Amino acid sequence: MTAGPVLRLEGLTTSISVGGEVRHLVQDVTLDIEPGEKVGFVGESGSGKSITMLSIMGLLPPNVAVTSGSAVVAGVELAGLAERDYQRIRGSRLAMVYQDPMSALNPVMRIGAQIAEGLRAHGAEGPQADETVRRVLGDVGIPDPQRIAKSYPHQLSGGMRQRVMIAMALAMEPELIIFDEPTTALDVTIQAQILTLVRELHAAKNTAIVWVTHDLALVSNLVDRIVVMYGGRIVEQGPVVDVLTSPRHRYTAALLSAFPERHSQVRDRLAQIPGGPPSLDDVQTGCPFRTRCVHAIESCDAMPAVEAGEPSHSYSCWVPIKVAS
Amino acid sequence: MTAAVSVRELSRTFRRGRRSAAVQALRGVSLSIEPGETLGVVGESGCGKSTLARLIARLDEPTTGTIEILGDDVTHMHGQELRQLRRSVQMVFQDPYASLNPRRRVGTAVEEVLKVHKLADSPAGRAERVDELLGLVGLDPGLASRYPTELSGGQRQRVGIARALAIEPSIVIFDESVSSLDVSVQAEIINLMVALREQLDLTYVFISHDLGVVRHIADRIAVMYVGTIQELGTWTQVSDDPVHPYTRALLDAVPHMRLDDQAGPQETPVLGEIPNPADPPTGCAFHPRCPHATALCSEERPALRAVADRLVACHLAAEFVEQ
Amino acid sequence: MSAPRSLMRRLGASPSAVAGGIIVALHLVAMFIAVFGITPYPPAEQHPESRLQGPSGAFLLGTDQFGRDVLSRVLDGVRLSLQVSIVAVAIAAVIGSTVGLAAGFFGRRFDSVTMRVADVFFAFPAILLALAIVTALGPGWRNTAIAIAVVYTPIFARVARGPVLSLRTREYVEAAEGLGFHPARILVVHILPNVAAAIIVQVSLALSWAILTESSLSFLGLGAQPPQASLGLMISDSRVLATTAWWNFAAPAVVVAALVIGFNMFGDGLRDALDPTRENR
Amino acid sequence: MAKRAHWLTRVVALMAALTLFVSACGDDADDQAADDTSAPVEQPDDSSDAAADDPGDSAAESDDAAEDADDSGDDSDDMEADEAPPAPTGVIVVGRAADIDVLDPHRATAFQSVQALELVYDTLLSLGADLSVGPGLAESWEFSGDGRTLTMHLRDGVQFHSGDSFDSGDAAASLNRILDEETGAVTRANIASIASVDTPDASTVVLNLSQADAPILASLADLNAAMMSADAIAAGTVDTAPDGTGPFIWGEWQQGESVTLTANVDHWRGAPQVGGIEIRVLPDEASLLAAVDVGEVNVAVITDPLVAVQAGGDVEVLRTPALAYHALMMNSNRGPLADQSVRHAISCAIDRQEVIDSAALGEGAVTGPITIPAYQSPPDGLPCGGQQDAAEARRLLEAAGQGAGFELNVIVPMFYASAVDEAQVVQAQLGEVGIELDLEVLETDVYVERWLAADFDAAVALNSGKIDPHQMYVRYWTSDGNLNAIASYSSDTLDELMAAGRVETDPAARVSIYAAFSAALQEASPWVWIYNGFEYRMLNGVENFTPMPTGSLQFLREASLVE
Repeated sequence: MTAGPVLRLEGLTTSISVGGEVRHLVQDVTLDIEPGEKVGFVGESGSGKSITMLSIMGLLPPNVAVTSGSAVVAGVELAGLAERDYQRIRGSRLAMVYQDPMSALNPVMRIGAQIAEGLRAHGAEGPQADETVRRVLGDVGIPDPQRIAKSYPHQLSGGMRQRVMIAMALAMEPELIIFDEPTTALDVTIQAQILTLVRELHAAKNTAIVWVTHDLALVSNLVDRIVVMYGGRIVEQGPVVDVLTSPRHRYTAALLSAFPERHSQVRDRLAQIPGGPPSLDDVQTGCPFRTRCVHAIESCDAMPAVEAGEPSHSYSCWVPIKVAS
Repeated sequence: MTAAVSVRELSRTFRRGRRSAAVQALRGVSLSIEPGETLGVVGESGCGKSTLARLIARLDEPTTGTIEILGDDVTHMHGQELRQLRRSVQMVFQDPYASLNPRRRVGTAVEEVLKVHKLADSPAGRAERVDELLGLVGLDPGLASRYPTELSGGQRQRVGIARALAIEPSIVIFDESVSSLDVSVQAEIINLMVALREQLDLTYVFISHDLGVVRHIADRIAVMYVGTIQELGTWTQVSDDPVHPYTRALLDAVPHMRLDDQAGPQETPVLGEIPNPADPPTGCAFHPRCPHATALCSEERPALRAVADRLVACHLAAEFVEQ
Repeated sequence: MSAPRSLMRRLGASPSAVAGGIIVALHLVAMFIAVFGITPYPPAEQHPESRLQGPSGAFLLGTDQFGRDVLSRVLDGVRLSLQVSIVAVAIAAVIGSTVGLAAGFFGRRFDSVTMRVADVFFAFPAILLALAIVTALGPGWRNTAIAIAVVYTPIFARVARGPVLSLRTREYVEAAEGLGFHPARILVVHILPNVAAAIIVQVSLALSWAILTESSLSFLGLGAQPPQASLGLMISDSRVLATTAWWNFAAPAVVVAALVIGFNMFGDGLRDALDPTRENR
Repeated sequence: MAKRAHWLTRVVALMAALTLFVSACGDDADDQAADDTSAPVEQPDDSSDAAADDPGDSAAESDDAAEDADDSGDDSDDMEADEAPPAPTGVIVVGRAADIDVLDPHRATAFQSVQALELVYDTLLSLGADLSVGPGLAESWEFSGDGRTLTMHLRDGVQFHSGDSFDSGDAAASLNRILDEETGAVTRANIASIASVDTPDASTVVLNLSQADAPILASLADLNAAMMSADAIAAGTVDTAPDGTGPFIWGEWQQGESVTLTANVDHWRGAPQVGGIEIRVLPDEASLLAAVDVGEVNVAVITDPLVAVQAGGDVEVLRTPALAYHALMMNSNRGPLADQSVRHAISCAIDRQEVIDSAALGEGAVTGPITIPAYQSPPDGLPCGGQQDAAEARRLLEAAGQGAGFELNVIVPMFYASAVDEAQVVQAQLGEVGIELDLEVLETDVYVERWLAADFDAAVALNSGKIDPHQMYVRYWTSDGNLNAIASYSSDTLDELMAAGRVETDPAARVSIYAAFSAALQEASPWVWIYNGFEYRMLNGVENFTPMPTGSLQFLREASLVE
């Protein structure tokens, strides 16, 4: 395994071109993920969290492209990588688990064959590949790996399919697995099972994990570090408890207060964030949250610098929440 | 006092094809909702909560059982009678993108309701009422000339609510109406629902898979599992002091915000899969996944019985209360 | 929604739609010339002294064996063809779409019965079916129109029914039902506009087939009756003269081909332009 | 004008109709399809007996005939092997656009059947190229003084193709078969004056007539009075295996494709100049012309003048004025047409030459009622001298109180090419004097049905001619004629002249009787006679062939192939 971070993003900017005009979907994202680290990417629709992941995977839609910055996975610069080489990285170094396993799996191919196909593409031999298939299916808690390997995707439940996806990701023993909202389509009891599974797998294999979600509560029980995105930028990141208990960015704070309290005995009005999320047509300079921020000042028209708070807790805000030290 | 909604032994079976097994979406559900009350219905996929909503809204007809709305039996209403019933019961759908006709301006969509039900005498009166309704749900009346695609998800859901309210119903059913919204927008809509309920003296049926959200708005909560009610009680009873093992499993599965370094792994999640409603387990539907299940649980379906001031369908309910 | 304008823009972007549109427009002009009776000569007027003359200043497209002006007859033939086709397609579109909408919307037995009936119609080649009907009803332009209408009605039923099936389960249709709207209103106001594009495209394509069918029937002597100037009849009548008086044959043949191709190209262009997957948002 | 694809229409309509199981349609289509084999047909008036004309019957019979065709073919081979050292060789290919329908000469009405069977059968008397009656199987004949006994002396040594010799018994059997109502023979009415047939010896036949009947000679020269063997009649093989005494021996009939005949080298007139004849069926006359052009067909029977005028190259075109005439039949029982001046007016309003020029591209001649060369009605005997005189027409209409004009329903048949064109020209011409024609173009069976029921104001028609004026018109213009209801006109003058012509055996006297008849008919103008066209025979590689006004191909017996 290479020394240094498994993923290093520096000033990553991904843009869409609409009728000749270029709009940034993700802007100036800078971040390191160390081996074995678990990072949660949190944000609402349009925050850029999914685009960031697709930029890393090299799976952007046709009119979307990384326009500046760099992404380095396990020491390999991904910018400008030929598609052949990218395919080698994907799977072996980098894997992704999608939100909808049904559309990520080939409906007419048996589960075992689909997992083995990935293995063979990366050089595994027949019997060895079959053995690996059985092992990883067992690893993800599938009760009867032999039988499931012979099944088709539609014969499995949503939870089982997501387990299969995770098994596929694990099969090549990558250094980083990206989970893109993998439980959104699942029921809560099944979501809890998957969460527990991922937690156990991490404990056993120490693979670095990026978990993309809009659910702060969910991710808080899994990750070490939380990255909050808004309007295509990272607005705050830091250790999970720090960020959740003493957020510094006004957006993080607003988001937290909008969550319905799960255990309070009184039911107050939920806190709201005025306005709506930024759209592509909005001006893309300055703090993206300033239009909805009740604390916005003139300076917010310029993008604030990244302030480092306590070790490894950083944020970009002109009017951060003061922390009573 | 007449119940706003009263359903008895409601069942609904769907038959997809001649050969495939019938899906028992709802299996003998009885409950009643008092005027002004909000009943939350929570459960996972296949539990029948949406079927229940559609039956109460009479968008669907039950296979067996009866539905009474404000004391009238509406179980098998049709045609004009049914359209008249819509004056009392309205439904707000899950997907604000899909529940508005993309080709009609939102103002027109709301006005159409007034026109069809002759709720204003003149075009001017209607326009005025449309502005009023949009204002009621917190929308700028200027948005009336927009098309749904030009609005955000939250704005669209507000239009959906305005349209349902245009008819001045006494009962509104929300079927997963905030599920597809972002957290911050979800909060706005929930706040709006609560405000409207007070302002217009409405009765709500609030369907969601998210116990956290249901808990925030419902007076009473019904927990459903594979077509049946497992537990029905006040919001504090169900969400803070559950009796049924399924309710407890459901609560445990809902992620809690971790606010200290210790939180670590939560309780072991409930094992197993949600049963296929085309082939539900015998006895108590939850018994294959229940850590406390006895032989009785697999043989006899427990009735919904009063235990500790709420209704629970569990053979072992009394024992759990004693503990 | 600037639908009409953006539709025009998209149509303009398609060469086939533009070409088809121009061809169709030219024929519409021809039709109006005939409708208003401003053809160079009355179409049935015989000039015995000018029999079988080639194209000249007096008779731009020459004359036939009765000394009738071929140009005037072609113009009147276009009028008749379009008249029959438009009437037929209008009947087929209105009845077919209504049936299709209703079948898709109300489903169940009505749907299966109507679709089985449509299947039976589809089992026969269109031209054979039209022939059989005209043979039963007797010749003449009205019966031709009826026959063509009968043949194309099931196609419109199909075209209309397809989208309705998916629209019916759309939430906003269910929402409209939940708001207590009358089914007729839901069909007309909420479903029809979404089906309209498909129907409009079908109208254009059906017109091209209808023209072909009308010409074929009159070619076989079952369509319009002499001395009416029907394109198919003109082609049929002039076949034996093709070598000696080619203009008699060429003029109506070229016009029929142009009409059919024109409507087809325009229909294709329209289909592309109306295709929602090509919309930007 | 057009050669419409009737056959295609019918076949396609039949398929569609049958598959639809529409029973009413199915019946129609059946008739049409069967009828297809007999097009172009003679006018229905040619058959005095409607049953003989029933297309359904003919089709059924022809099926049987096809199966048996082989047998007779074998027989003829045997015969040929017997003798005749200088056996002629080569086959003349005759092409036409329709197949034969029936094989029984007594019941054959369709041109193509008549013309094929004429080569196989002989008649007691025969027609020359000028339609004069001459000897046939009867070498000589004479009428008794009162004209009521006709004695015929038969030729000796004549043999049927099957080998039986021909004698008076065969002649009597043949005539009796025609007279037997059961047979449904076409010419029964024409020889109905025969009360009995005596055969004093093997070579003498005596016909005892119920009344003097001069035209019976012409009838006996017609194929429909063909001599067949008494044995064949008794055996009932007449419908299936033609066995005549004619110059050619029946070979094989491949339905829809061809009929092959081989030369009868023992024929009493002498052996034919060729080894045989193949009558081939081609889809339409345009292809027929093309086939003659390339020499694939030697003799083509063309009816459509529009096709005929396109002939060129090596093709020799023989034009014979046809006996058949184009007319606008009027229904004198209806409305304004009941008035003779109105009928005159219509006749005057029509420019006959223009009809010929437009509808037939000039291929025809203006004619009065009688088209038989020896009795030809002069065209200037027609109202207004056969010329268009619109002013006179208007005057006549004014005088008849019809100055404002009126409308006429005209039925137009589809089965001959120029009908629709003729109708259109007439429509335009009558339109100029205020008479509006409402044209109804009808499929053959519908047209015939309407025509037989006289359900029309006027009908565009092509009527076949006959070799004798009496035969030609007795059914129409005598008050007890079986088609008089359709003709819708009769008068004592016409009745008397018709009767006189019948009993008069002196040819010159007959000519003047029929000239008077023709004049009377033109005066009454119940129909508008317009023109008679041509019979076309397109030749390539054939010489010594003589065409006839009847369209007969009988002189193929003298024709030879060009070396």
